[in-house]
Amino acid sequence: MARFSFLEWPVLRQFRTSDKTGRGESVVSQKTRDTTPRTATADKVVQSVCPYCAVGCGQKIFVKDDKVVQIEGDPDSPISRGRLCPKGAASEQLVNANGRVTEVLYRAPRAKDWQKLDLDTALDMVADRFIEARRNHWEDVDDKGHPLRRTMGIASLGGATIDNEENYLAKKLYTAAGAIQIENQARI
Amino acid sequence: MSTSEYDSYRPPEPEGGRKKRRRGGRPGGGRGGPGAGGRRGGGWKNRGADGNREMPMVEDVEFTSYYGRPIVKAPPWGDEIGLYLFLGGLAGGSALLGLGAQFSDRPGLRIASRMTAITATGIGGAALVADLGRPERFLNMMRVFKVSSPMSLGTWILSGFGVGSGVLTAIEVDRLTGEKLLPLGPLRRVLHALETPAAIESALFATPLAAYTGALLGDTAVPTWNAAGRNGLSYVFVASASMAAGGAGMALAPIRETGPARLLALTGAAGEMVAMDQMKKGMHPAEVDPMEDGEPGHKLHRAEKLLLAGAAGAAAVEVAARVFAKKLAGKTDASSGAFGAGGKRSWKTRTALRALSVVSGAALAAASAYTRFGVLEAGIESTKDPRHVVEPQRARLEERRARGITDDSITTGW
Amino acid sequence: MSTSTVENDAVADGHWHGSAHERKGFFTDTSICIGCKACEVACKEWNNNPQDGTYELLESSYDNTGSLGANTWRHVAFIEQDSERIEAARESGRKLVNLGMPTIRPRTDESAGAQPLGGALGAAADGSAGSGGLPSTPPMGIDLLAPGALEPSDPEDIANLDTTPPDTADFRWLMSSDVCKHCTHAGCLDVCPTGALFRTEFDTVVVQNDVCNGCGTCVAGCPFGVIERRDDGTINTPTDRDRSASDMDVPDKNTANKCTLCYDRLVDGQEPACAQTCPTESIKFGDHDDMVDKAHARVADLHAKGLTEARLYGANPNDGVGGTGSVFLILDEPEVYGLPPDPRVPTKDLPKMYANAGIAALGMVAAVGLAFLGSRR
Amino acid sequence: MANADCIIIQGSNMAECHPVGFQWVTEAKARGARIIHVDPRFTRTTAIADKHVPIRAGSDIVLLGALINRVLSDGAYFDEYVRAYTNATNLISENYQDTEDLDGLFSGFDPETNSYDNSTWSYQTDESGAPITDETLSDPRTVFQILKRHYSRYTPEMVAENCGIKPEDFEYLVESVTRNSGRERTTCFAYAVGWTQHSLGAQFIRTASILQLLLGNMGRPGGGIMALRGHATIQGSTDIPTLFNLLPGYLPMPSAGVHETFDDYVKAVGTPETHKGFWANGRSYATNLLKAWWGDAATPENDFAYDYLPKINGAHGTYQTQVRMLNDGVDGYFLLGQNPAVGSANGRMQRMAMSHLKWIVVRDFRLIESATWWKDGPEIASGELKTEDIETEMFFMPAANHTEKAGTFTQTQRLVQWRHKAVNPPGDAQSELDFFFELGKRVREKLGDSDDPRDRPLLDMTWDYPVDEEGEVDAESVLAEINGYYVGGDKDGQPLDNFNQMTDDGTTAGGCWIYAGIYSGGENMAARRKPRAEQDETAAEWAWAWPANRRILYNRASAAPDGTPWSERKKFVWWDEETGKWTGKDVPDFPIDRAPSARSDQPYGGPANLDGDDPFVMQADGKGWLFAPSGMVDGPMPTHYEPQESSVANPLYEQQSSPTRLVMRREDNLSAPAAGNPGSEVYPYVFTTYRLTEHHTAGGMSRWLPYLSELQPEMFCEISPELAAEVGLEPYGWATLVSPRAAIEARVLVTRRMTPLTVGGKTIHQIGLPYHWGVGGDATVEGDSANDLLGVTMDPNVFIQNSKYVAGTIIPGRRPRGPELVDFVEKYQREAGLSPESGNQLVTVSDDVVAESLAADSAASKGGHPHRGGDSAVGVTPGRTLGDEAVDSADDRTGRADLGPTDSVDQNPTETVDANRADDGDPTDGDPDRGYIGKDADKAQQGNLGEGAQTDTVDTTGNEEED
Repeated sequence: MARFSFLEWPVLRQFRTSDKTGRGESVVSQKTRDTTPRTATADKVVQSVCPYCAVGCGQKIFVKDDKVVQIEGDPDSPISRGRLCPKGAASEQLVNANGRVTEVLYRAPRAKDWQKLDLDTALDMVADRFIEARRNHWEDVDDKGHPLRRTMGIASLGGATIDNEENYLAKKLYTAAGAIQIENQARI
Repeated sequence: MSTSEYDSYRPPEPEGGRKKRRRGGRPGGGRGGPGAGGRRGGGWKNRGADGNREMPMVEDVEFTSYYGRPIVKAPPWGDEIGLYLFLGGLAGGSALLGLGAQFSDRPGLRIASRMTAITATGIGGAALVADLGRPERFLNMMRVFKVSSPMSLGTWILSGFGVGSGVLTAIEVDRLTGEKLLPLGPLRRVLHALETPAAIESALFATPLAAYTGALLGDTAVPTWNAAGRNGLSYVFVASASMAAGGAGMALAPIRETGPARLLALTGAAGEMVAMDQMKKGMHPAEVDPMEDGEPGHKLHRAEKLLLAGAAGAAAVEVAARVFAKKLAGKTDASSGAFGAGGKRSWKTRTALRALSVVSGAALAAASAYTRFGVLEAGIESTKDPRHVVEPQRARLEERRARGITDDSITTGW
Repeated sequence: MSTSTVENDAVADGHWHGSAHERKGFFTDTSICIGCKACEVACKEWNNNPQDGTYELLESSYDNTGSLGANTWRHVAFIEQDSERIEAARESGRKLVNLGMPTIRPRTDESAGAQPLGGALGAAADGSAGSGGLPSTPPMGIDLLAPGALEPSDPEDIANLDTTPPDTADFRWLMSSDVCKHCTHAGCLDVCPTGALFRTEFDTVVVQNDVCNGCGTCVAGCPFGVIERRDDGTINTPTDRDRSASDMDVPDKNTANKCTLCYDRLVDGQEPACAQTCPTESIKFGDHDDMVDKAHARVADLHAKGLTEARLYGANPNDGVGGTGSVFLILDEPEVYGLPPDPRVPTKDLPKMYANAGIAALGMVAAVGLAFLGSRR
Repeated sequence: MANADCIIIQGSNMAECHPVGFQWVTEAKARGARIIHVDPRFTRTTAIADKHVPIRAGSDIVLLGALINRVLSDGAYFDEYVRAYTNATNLISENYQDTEDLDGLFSGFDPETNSYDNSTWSYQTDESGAPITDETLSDPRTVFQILKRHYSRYTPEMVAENCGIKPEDFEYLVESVTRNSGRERTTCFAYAVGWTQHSLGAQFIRTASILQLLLGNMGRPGGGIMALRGHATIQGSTDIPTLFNLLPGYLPMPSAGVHETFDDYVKAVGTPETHKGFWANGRSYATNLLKAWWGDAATPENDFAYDYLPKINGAHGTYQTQVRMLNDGVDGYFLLGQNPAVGSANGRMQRMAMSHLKWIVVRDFRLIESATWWKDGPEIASGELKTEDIETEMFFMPAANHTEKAGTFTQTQRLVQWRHKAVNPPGDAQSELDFFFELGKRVREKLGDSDDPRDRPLLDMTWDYPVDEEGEVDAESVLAEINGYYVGGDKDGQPLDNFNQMTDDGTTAGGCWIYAGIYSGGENMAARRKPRAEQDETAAEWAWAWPANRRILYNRASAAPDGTPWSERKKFVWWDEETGKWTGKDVPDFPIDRAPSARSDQPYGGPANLDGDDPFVMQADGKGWLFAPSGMVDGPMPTHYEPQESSVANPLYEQQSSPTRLVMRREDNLSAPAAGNPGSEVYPYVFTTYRLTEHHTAGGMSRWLPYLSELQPEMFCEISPELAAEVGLEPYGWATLVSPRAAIEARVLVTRRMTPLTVGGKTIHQIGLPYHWGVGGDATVEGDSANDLLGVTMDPNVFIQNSKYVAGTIIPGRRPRGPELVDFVEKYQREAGLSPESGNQLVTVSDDVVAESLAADSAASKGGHPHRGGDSAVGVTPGRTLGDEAVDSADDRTGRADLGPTDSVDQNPTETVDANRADDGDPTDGDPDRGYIGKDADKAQQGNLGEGAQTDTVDTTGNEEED
């Protein structure tokens, strides 16, 4: 505790000020005086919605140096009035917890473990397999000759936490490709 | 003020399967013992407190708790603090002995006492710093002078005492080394002139050093300590300090000079016995339990045994010394009284006496140490079971209500 | 050792001159708490507190946190009770109501001059502790006994009001969110030797982690067992590849830690994280006096409904700690929740202990003196 | 919900699953409302509720039916509301026969397909087609009388006997509901998966809606039925569905053989001839969708590229797909933030199915169990699968989370809220939007020059979305397409304002008609954030609710037939005489200028002909349906059937369980025998699964977070003290739970919150199981997955699996490890004498009754909506490719080895694949029920499973929260 000036020594400050018992302002250190919340020092605040359940609570996301520093309830929201449940309150850890995987992993057939792969190659491989699987199980007509124009080679189980726009693109691509075994959590 | 009406009644031990299941303190505390307690599902029967009947009978409150979890927390104090308590008392007592020895011209006792004082202070201080969570910030202890914090006052007392005994030590060392070792030119005279004021100054701080630890433990929410503090823990500690100092003096200085040490030890021992008993009488039974059973109880009983043995030994040495002294008085002048000059007393009895003095001195010191560690661990033990907190507080609350004071309780119906 | 007069007034503790802030505090109404533990998570997330415990079931219904501590500044307790227990709680609650009715002593305590209670508390020198309340507390603004509300002339009246509870549940599940009490006379604050703990301008008690050297005295000083030294705790999940679990980024290690009532948020005029996130607003935050008023109104409302087991905890400025900053409405005896039934700030007995120490010191001097006189040759 | 006077939470644990939503229940309680929680368990919701009514799982229709019966017999129904707004007065066709006559069956049951032909349920209509009504409600043929007779035997005694509810609790319920309905007061029901995840799920909800219609609570503030959906945008994922049977805007996917041409399709969706409600303009909705998808290629001449749409022929739900996978009928699998290995029913079947796939793409934040099953899944531990034998290629692609991408979530009250992007995704993490855009772009590039007609849809689809500076798709452009825009003409490209502007001539295009208006005037209405302090309680300017920002549907019903509000207290939408418009606190769900007294002469003819008193604007006849002539496949009126595996005989009818439920008779999906049959005593207890506040569904977003994992670290089961004593379980000790499919272990929480019920003379013990935990190497906390215990029996309407009623038993101690686990489960199965047939007998009435029901059907005029339900999920009659001979898909697996990551498969679009005809005995038929076709199927399965255990008794079921 660097003593800038001798007079700043709390014991003396204690007797100089009215805080004789040394329990209040006289013992406050400089660091405590400069306390500011990280919500105040954030670069920007973004209004968002909690990803967990369907109540749709408003969330305010505080960002500093392109990193999420705090997520808390959005008092403006008429649904949640600034409140969150334990999962909502843990959203910041959902974003920042270090168990998160940030590179593409690939497991070859019969392999024992993952191997890293760059995004571009992975997307290409998936596209190849998409086309190949689509062709493998293509069905033009059913046994009574009615047109089907579909493939049974691709299936998808979408989560109920992906946005409407993402659902839209997925359904559009799958349907155009003829894949019909498309499902999501709404039915489980 | 603390009437002792507590012990006239004691809430009956709740019958049935109240198993003490202790969930260890927060960090790293292992899971509680096997959850065999019969308290699963619904809570226990609680025969409602019947406060508004006039007769001051404290109803037999059934003890409930939150899954047996502790209510107050024990401080993270280990053996270092127990060591400090003992050494603090020892240093205080020894400083007084040193002062007395200086004025009653007992060089042997003086040197021994002052050496004990400074070593005790040194080791005690180091133990304190070692026990800190962040030892590198020990200087923060001098940041404020807080009347309401015994530890704050204690630190200032220890420092004051340390300064005094430091100076005395310098003087003693200088003397012992024949004024040659230390490169003190003109300062030597100044140093030696300081001897008496330093002695008085350290003596001034000595007794508070020994006594404040009573308030230090007392001023906590730990049930046993708080109750002890309110019922004279300082007397116990002061007596224990005297006993320790006396014991140390007896052990380190020759018989001839350690008369006062023996007397001090004896008064200390007697004082501690009385004070401890008086203190326990004033405490609620649930607060006394931890001092009587388990490991702390074991330590305190051992302390008692050692104390008795040491006191007996010290008394024997005192009587023997007096008898021989009378005989010697006949023959030689009383001035030097150096034993060496004693004629007829054989060498054997003298060494036996000396040995007895050392042994009993050590025993007394050990007794004092056991008392300190015992009280420390009893306090920590008492926080582990919520019963030690709830029952005394319930009794105190009901007793106040019986006396008609009904608006100072933290739980209010309105 | 002069016996110190211990001011009993929280505002006085801090001696913040020129602080326009009113005293802040919580009111936790456990009757509407749904035990969702959002407060625990929001508090930990805001303060970056490390994860606590060994990922094991703590054998206490849905509570796997155990108790407050260095890493857990909010703790939700779960207590399952059968009808017998409910009846007993309702009975003890009814007695409490009879006891505390203001007819014995006008509760609208004016200034310090109210009837001195020093004598009753038995604490010799601490006469001023009992009365006084907070000069800043306006005489209880809302008159609970206004006409229309329950209007018993004497305590027994409430007993014969038709207060049969709507439907005595044959089972109930108590849930309550426990937090630091921010007492008016804070045991931890008083005993802290380094001035790390201090009374803020909002009259809350906060640890300055850059000052605290972890001596641990405050841990023993707290009558509620809230504050604790942070010795371990890990924030990394064991699966973290590049950083091993033991390499914890545990902030403020080995110093004392406890709820700061979100001091850093208060400074910026924000609401504490737990109060903002509580879904049913069981945790209310605001000026301490409003909180106490709300508590009184709420408990009166519950009693009117016959739920006499409801009682307040910490709303009485004359209790052992001078009333607490966080006021609770609980539905059973305090110890059922793990709260002390009659907590007392140890500082109340300090003058007496200093006196004992003084006498002991003199005794010791006398003993040494006698020892030397006795063995004068 | 905040202004409800009584809230009945049934089939939901709102305080734990929707805590912040629950603030409105406490708000209502503070205003004096009465909260009743009907649930097998005493949960945190019940702790706040005024009353707990413990009920046996699966018996909700008995309780609600009894309430309907009491409301009708006491005359406590809201007479004026019922007469004006429901089809109570309509007469039903002569041929209709009720379950009272056919001992549990309705008329029109075809034992062949185990499904109903609903022609006998239609209205009696006069020659002009208008339904005949009887205002006096006395004619036995009126819906009112049929309803009364249908529920006549649902008495309080029946409730006590079958649901285990004490009579005084039932009276309390009746009194609360009746006292809080009518003009001045409203009652609100809230439900979640507690209702939906049963083989009668849809009918549970129907019963509640009938009750609410009778009490006049529909369409009114504080009334109605609140569906508490489980996930951030699960409502969105049914509005714009990645579902097999729906196109965006609830347009049905065309069925092969039924919707040959666009006109057939539109006729099924809704035409002015058959509909008075807004479904009448089905044609324009469909045209706009096709136009949005295929842009210029969709022209009036080619029916707007209707033929591009693939056709479905039956149920392609996730469980049917699982069976197809097990028969190597599927190659690739996309998992978008979903964890079927833990969350889906019959988890073991899921994992085994995945081992048959060629490749799986998992998109998630962390290595969930569905991504690591091949190296640390339960089957690896039990030796049923060996890592080195598993052929499946796994792609784990990190996903962006909700702060790293912009987009909209649709919450449970249809409110579409926009999320702004806060930060960039770290490393290679990518949003689904970006992923699909990239995938689509690459697939189109690779197909570039193909002239194969099959690839036309892919190449013609509109896929040129603007890309922002970081190369990510601009989500608002997709939202604009969903909203709809003008095509050609002066307003080309301008956004539409509402779905009435949609035309069927191709001059407008819109991805989802119910979302039209979300981007009106080019402003992103979903991103509106007017603070609640600055607007009234309905908060109309916060984000946007579909349809047309309306907050309470059918709110015309909140006014009396004459347009005046029912009461001052419950005033919401009313008719304003001067302005000649409907006005109120919300956007009126009614043609704005249609006077209450307006009456049209024709029965149908689209929205133009909606009468002044037809609040239910979406129904064909504008009325609330007490009796559903169509739309429900398992009966016009909800009827109590015992759940699958129930150990209690159906007290009301001969028909034990729902005849139209979908079962899967498979070795790996065995069921406990029904009540009374031998072997049902081996599984005496009832498991019911549920969620905890601290965890999120399969744990993907909560078991990796220390702050949440430490709150609920270990898997546990909740049992009553009586059961603990009976079985000798030690509180907080370990127990093994066994079901016909699997065995798992869990800590034991002995609590009085679980109450044993006496039902049918026996005491039924219910055991509660949270299902968040899973076995995998990566999570912070792990445990056995409750979903391994569940079997797959599906609701015929929506194909959701039954997770709330599972027969099983419990024994102290931990479960065996390794291969012994499989033997352990088989021991119980042998003891109960289980076979794929046990428990799956669909029809339990005598044959002559069935014949009688069929006879009634043939007499009725053919028509109605032919739907093939029945005992097996409708056989997915596999199709055939036109063109020359080709390798049978199952055999071409030989070519797999060269599919290594490096080499790129040469494109040969013309290679065709042989058909999988249903009758060719080819095991890859998708027919779930016929997966088990004797020996060769097993052989084929063995081949690629490659594990030792001969009879692969598959178990694990899924309970991935509500739909």
